[in-house]
Amino acid sequence: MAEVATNPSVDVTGKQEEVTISTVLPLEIIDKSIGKVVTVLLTTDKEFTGKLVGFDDFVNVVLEDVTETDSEGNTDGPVKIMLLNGGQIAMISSTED
Amino acid sequence: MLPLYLLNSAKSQPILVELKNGETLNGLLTNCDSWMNLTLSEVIQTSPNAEVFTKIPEIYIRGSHIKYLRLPEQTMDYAKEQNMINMEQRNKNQNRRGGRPNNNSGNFNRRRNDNNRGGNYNNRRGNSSNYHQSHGAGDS
Amino acid sequence: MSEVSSNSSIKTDPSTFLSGIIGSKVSVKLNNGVSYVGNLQSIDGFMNIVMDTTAEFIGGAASGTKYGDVFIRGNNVLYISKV
Amino acid sequence: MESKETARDGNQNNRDHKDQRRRNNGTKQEGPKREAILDLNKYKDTQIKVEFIGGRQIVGVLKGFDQLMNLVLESVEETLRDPEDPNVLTKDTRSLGRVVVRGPSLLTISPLDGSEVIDNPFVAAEVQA
Amino acid sequence: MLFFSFFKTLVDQEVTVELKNDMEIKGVLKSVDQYLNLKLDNISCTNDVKYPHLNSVKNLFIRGSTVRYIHLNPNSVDCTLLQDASRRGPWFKPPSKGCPLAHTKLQCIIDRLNI
Amino acid sequence: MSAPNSRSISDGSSNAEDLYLEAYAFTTAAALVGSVDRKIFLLLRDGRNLFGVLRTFDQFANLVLQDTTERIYLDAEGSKSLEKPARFGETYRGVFMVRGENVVMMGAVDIDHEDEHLEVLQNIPFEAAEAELKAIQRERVQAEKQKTKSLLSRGLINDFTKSDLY
Amino acid sequence: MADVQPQQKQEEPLDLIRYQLDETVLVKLRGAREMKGKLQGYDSHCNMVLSDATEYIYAENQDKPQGKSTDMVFIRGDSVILISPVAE
Repeated sequence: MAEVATNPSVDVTGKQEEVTISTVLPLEIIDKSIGKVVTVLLTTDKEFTGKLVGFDDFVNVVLEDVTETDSEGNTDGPVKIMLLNGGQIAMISSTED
Repeated sequence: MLPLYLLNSAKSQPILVELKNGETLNGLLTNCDSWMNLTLSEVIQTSPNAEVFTKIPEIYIRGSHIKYLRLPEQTMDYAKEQNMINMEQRNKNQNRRGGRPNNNSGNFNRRRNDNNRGGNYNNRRGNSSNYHQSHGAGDS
Repeated sequence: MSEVSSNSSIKTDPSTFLSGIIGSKVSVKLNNGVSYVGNLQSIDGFMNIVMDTTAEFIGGAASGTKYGDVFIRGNNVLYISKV
Repeated sequence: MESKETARDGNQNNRDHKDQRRRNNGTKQEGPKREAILDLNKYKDTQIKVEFIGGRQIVGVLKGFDQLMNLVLESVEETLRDPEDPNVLTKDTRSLGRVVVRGPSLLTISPLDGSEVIDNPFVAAEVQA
Repeated sequence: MLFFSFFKTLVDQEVTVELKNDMEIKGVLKSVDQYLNLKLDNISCTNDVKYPHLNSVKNLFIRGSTVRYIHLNPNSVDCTLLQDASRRGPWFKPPSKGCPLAHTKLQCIIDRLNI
Repeated sequence: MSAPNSRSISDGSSNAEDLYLEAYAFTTAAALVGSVDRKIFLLLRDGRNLFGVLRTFDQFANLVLQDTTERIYLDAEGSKSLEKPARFGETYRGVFMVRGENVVMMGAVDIDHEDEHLEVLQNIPFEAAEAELKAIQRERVQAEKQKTKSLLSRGLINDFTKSDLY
Repeated sequence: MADVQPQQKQEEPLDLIRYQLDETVLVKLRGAREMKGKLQGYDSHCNMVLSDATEYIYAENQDKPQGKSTDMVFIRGDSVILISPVAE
């Protein structure tokens, strides 16, 4: 499901061309973050921080030991393991690197 | 002349775009696609409460979050002329290829046949009304 | 799932997670912040959920409202977690 | 009644109509395109501003993208907003490091280079639609 | 698609549409499409007169997504038929974002009407 | 007891054209095509009232209006509600292309009666009307936010989104 | 959502509502509303038709909701939050 960078891939302009290593693929970055702690920021000013365990094509996300933070900053959790609906995800930031 | 064709003929014209959150963008339309995504150049972005103004060289806007566009007056006339020119073109090609006397009814029949193949709701209307669930309910 | 991944051992993608928690006690949090805790009976691609013996929790505290069986429409679901 | 009117106006602006046609290629009225209209390659390794539905706003260096307009940005700074009124941007920002941006939540993309806040340009000039 | 067929059988019946902003509009159902957009004839607003120009409007196109309820006349609904159709399933995915009418078909309607 | 079938197909007499339009009777396009080149009014989700000539549309009910006027209705001076219109302000807006999902309703305007309801109202400058409307809307958004919080504490969802002010 | 027959272990949620047809259900809706009535029809969007229904509208300040009855009502699916059978 995540393309390996060296395969020729269609870039946004629709032209088929050899993709140089420098253009990274977003889903591949998410795939590389599996097992790491990530922060998932929603479009509704909520945030979830936890270890990324898996995701699917719609980027629904499975997280472990998750703390939830809302816009005013108060937190909730931790929740052992959860499946977060991908519909409202704005960004996934991998804080560790 | 469909709205997106009209939008296409407004390229390089100054337009105003209001987004669903109330933000407005004034700029020259450089490109648009069939989802109404737009790229504008020489843009002035106005915040929803019209307090902050930002000058931006170019911007890409997602069509799904556009509320409306305001186009220059002459876009309508220009697009209609284009439409008429194309109609004349089509008629000329039609006659050169030994087209049917009344080209309108010609393609009209052809279309009706493919209509029936789709088993549309119309045929079913004859029998008693039913709230059938199956896929072939005529809604292609 | 991609074949190349350094830690494929602990990976659980959403569908594996869901099939693993069918029948167990779960908490479903809606977009507005209300949670429903009960036994998960079934779930589909829209995240529609059916649970039984369900209790409603608001701001972390039980609100006292209880339902036998409950169908929750998927578009309201923010997350579903195993209790 | 509509078509008569335009025929009469037609010859008045025939002149600019002709150069219109020269400028866009061919008389065939192409409909809206199917493929992407933004070449993100031109923004690679430059700083861009991204706005999201719901009002979040970030600035970062574009490192990667895909067909669905998911993006990869590095050294990302998010401009925080006033909790009371999410339309009002505060001055303070926070850094998020490397970020994957989800295409479906994306509202606008613009280059940071050449963007600047200005005074109300419409007060002087009459509002030109 | 079930309620699209259901509302087609209610054409020419009087209904009261309650919008999500609490406005109530009574009228005769003239047309419905697969998104459950409605077209009503000789409409009247049963509660507040928020938009005075509505009195000079005879037919109204209402977008399905702003509808909360549609109050129906019970004797115009065949409950057993509706229950059977609902029971039948199987659930078939809601129509994708694509247009129900092929582009060319719509274009030819509009060409013929010389818009 | 099936509902009376409203439209029986007269066999053979209706020509191909009627049969053709018949097949598309129940589409968004069919509901809109009748209003083309006619004066219509449009209510948008943000509460805007637009009056103009419908020129074209597509199957998503995206609409193009020409010679459009935007009109704001306000209650009597000083009143914060929008229930009993007493004043109105309008301005010329030209050509509008509105995305379908922002439309709440669209009506064919009866040209001879369209201004009757205005005779009773006081005409005020559009800019003043717009400023007053924006203030009323800001207040309403704050009140609804408060309502959302207090209903939420009882597990109820207040169905209010900031951009929906119709 | 009567007890699911053992052999169809993996029934979809939307199939399980089938058992509520012609039964009384409580529907919790956006806009601080609830509707109780007999389920006559539904589809995959949760559009529904209820008969002999009562709508309960909750206000900000009072605890007891205001009731409104309606003989036959179509409910649009996008307002639906939750559906639950009611032992009436």
